Amino acid sequence: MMNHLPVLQVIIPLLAAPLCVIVRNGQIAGVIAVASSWVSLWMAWKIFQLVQVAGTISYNLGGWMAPIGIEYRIDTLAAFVLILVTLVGAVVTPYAITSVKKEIDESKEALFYAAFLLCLSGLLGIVVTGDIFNVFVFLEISSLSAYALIALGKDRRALIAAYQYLIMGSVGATFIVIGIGMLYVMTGSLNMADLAILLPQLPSNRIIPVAFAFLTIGVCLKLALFPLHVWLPNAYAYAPSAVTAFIASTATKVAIYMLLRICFTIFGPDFSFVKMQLGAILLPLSVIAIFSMSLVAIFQTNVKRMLAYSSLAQIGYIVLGISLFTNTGLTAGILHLFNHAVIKGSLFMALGCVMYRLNSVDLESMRGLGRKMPLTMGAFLVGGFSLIGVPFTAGFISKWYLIQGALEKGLWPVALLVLMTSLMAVVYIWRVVESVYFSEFNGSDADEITEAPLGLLLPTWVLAILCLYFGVNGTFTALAASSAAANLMGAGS
Amino acid sequence: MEDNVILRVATKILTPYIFLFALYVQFHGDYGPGGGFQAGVIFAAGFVLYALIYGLETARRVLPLKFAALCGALGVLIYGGVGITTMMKGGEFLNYNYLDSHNAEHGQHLGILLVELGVLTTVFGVMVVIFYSFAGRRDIQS
Amino acid sequence: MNAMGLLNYWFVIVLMMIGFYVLIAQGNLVKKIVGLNIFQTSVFVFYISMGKITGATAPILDSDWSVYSNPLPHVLILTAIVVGVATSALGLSLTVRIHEAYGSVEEDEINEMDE
Amino acid sequence: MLVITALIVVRLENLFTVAMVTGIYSLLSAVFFTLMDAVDVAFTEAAVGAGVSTVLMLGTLSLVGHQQKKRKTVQWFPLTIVTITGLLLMYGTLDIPPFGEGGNPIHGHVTTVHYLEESSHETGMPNVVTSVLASYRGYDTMGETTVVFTAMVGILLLMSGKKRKPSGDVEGGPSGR
Repeated sequence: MMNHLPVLQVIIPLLAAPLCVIVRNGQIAGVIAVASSWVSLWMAWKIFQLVQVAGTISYNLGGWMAPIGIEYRIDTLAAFVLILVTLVGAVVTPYAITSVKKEIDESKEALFYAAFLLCLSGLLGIVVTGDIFNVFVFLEISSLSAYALIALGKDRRALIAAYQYLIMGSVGATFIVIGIGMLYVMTGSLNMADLAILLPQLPSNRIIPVAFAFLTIGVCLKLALFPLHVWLPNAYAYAPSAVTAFIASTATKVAIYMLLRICFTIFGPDFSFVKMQLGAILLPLSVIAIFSMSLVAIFQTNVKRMLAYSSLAQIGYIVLGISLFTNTGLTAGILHLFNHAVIKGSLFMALGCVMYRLNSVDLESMRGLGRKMPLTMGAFLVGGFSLIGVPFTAGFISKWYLIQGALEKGLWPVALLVLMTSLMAVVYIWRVVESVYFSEFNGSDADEITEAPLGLLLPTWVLAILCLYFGVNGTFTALAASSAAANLMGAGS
Repeated sequence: MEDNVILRVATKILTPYIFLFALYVQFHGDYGPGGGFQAGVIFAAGFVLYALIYGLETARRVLPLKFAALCGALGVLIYGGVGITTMMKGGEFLNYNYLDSHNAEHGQHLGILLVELGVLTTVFGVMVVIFYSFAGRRDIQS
Repeated sequence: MNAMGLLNYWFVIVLMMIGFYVLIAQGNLVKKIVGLNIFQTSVFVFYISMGKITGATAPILDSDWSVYSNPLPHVLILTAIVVGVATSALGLSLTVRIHEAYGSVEEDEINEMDE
Repeated sequence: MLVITALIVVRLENLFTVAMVTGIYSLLSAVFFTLMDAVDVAFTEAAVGAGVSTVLMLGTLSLVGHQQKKRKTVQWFPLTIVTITGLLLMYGTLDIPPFGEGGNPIHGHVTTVHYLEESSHETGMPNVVTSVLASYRGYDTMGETTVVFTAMVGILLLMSGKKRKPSGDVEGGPSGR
């Protein structure tokens, strides 16, 4: 069974989804969802260990050899992202059981879990596959389920947000298809490893750079890099809590993973960064993203929206790390990809607890909540500190690497900017802290507001503790990230 | 439309042929154009025609929404089930060669047949669900 | 032949861009989906064009023929068509829900309502 | 022909007509696919693009109304983006392998050769498209089936159940679900 792990990783949540539809009972579907996401996490861990020992694993679907059939290919980076996605999935599904009861019609619970599992398996499918068209198929599985999940938010603006996301996402996907088509017409291959061999052999031409442009733009739409980010804040702000927590910490991260795959594995670092000067484009964009989005976040009154803008800034950090195009920068990017997912997951889950009790996450209505829901807000505080990058939290480590990477390249203004925007993060997190801890509760139903139920608190704290754990003991993540980075950098040479 | 005798009779005559054609498309896919997806769409089209002429309520009695949704889920399970079976028999996921231990080509045939059946089931179920959802929405709105 | 072939691709690109324009410029939510359909269909045409070999026949093996057009783009596009229709179905159902919630499917009117 | 139909779609404001013209557009592209030897694709496009999509579109329009609001005819910002994208694509196609020639890289790659030469005895099917679809790239097709299933789950989530009215009135029709 062990040699089937790569495919089981995707197939188990994928087949659990129709099971959820068939049982039609919300409770049983919830159990199925939790079970399959935990099994996925376990498998991701096994795969990670296997990759550490045996190097890149390859699995031929249908038994057809690589360029003829579809291949699954897992290297260190893929295994690392697998752990991330399944970890968040495994924490969010139990959380969803409690949170969904409040936010979603009972008759739709089973369908909700089905969509959730489909989203999970779609994301996992993107990560493990070594076939570029297969990426598109699984991208659509995860996106379609994400659109539906976002539209389930209580606010009617959730519908608009989902629609916008659908349009932008489909444009992105179609751009990716155009890019794939151009690669295919020049080489005749869809297999990433095969493409990586064939592309450098081609005589210099005008079509491959265009293909590169389309693929990158398409992926950047998905990962919401400035200025292609307009769909993200509303989608995060109005989606149901469990969905925000899951999508915010995984969907954009998997898109970044796709960017890495395209730039490093398919085109090779020499082409992407030396010939196309991708770094020179991404660097200013990410710097603008970090600065402007942090600024916008400061002025938000809806905390979910605030964190959504902060996510955009954080995506900026990750892309900044990648655009530095050094081992340290890339390590920082991958590390922050992981850490930010954990951080944002815990923050959004804490907000979900607030939502559960208050039905609102406005700064105004959260006044004095620190005394009413100490544990929830404690988790929020841990996540917030980590987001700022306070020492001994996960955020500190990745920012440390990032600054190091920038200094290595002699880009001290960039390093300074990272420090400065961290101060901006202090400002917006402080606004929440001020409202929560330093003002009086002013709701009319003051007595009814109590601590969130254990079913929500426990998963939230799991991620919050991980924020601290990876901050104190960062060897696991840092080693994985740096070996993944070294792997990518070495891929082309 | 429900009172028009000509339409009703014509539908009654046509529907079986549409289903038959769908089956032809399904099984002839090995030799000519066609396959599970197209067959599923045609199947669903035949059913939608029936529903249009005989009314949504009648159609729902013949094929409840729940059942259509079940079809949609079942097809994916059939597809995945074939994959799991090949895995149990010692091959890779979806390696049909292992379906028939003596003759790989037969295995391929069987596998493709089953897989196309899965596609047919899902597509049929999904199309009917979509039709019900859109058509049923009007009752809710008015 | 080359000029003709290039012209073929350029027509496809014009089509794509018409669809793309409808998709991003129109304010009507239904029409955006129409634009998406046209955009995607044109991409399909692009794929199919590159699989064609002049004088070849459809890739259904037969003893009378020896040259077949490339089957792989066909397979990819079959998948993409299905994905496309799934996307537009979901988009349209979202549109219906938006209409129920706002009473309009015009983007600017909806944005005004939420201000 | 395709270009003309597409342009009509842009100009028209009655959405019913737009839906029908889009159907025609799909049919025309199906004809084009047949000319390009892609019979399977043509079949699907005719069934899906012209059939399912049009019906879906009409179903939606009957729910949301069919008259588009009049507005400014040309919007410059999107037009600029579209023009740039289009020019980029055209620039790319300058080096595209010539149309219709058998010596192009995609026809010579090992995958295509394998599909055309080996599939008849590996899978025993004359229709190469079917054997590639269901066997060589069967996993993609499974993904495709899942996409359709996902759309169903999404539509059921969105469209089943009672209409949510702003006033809090939850009474729906007799056949709410």
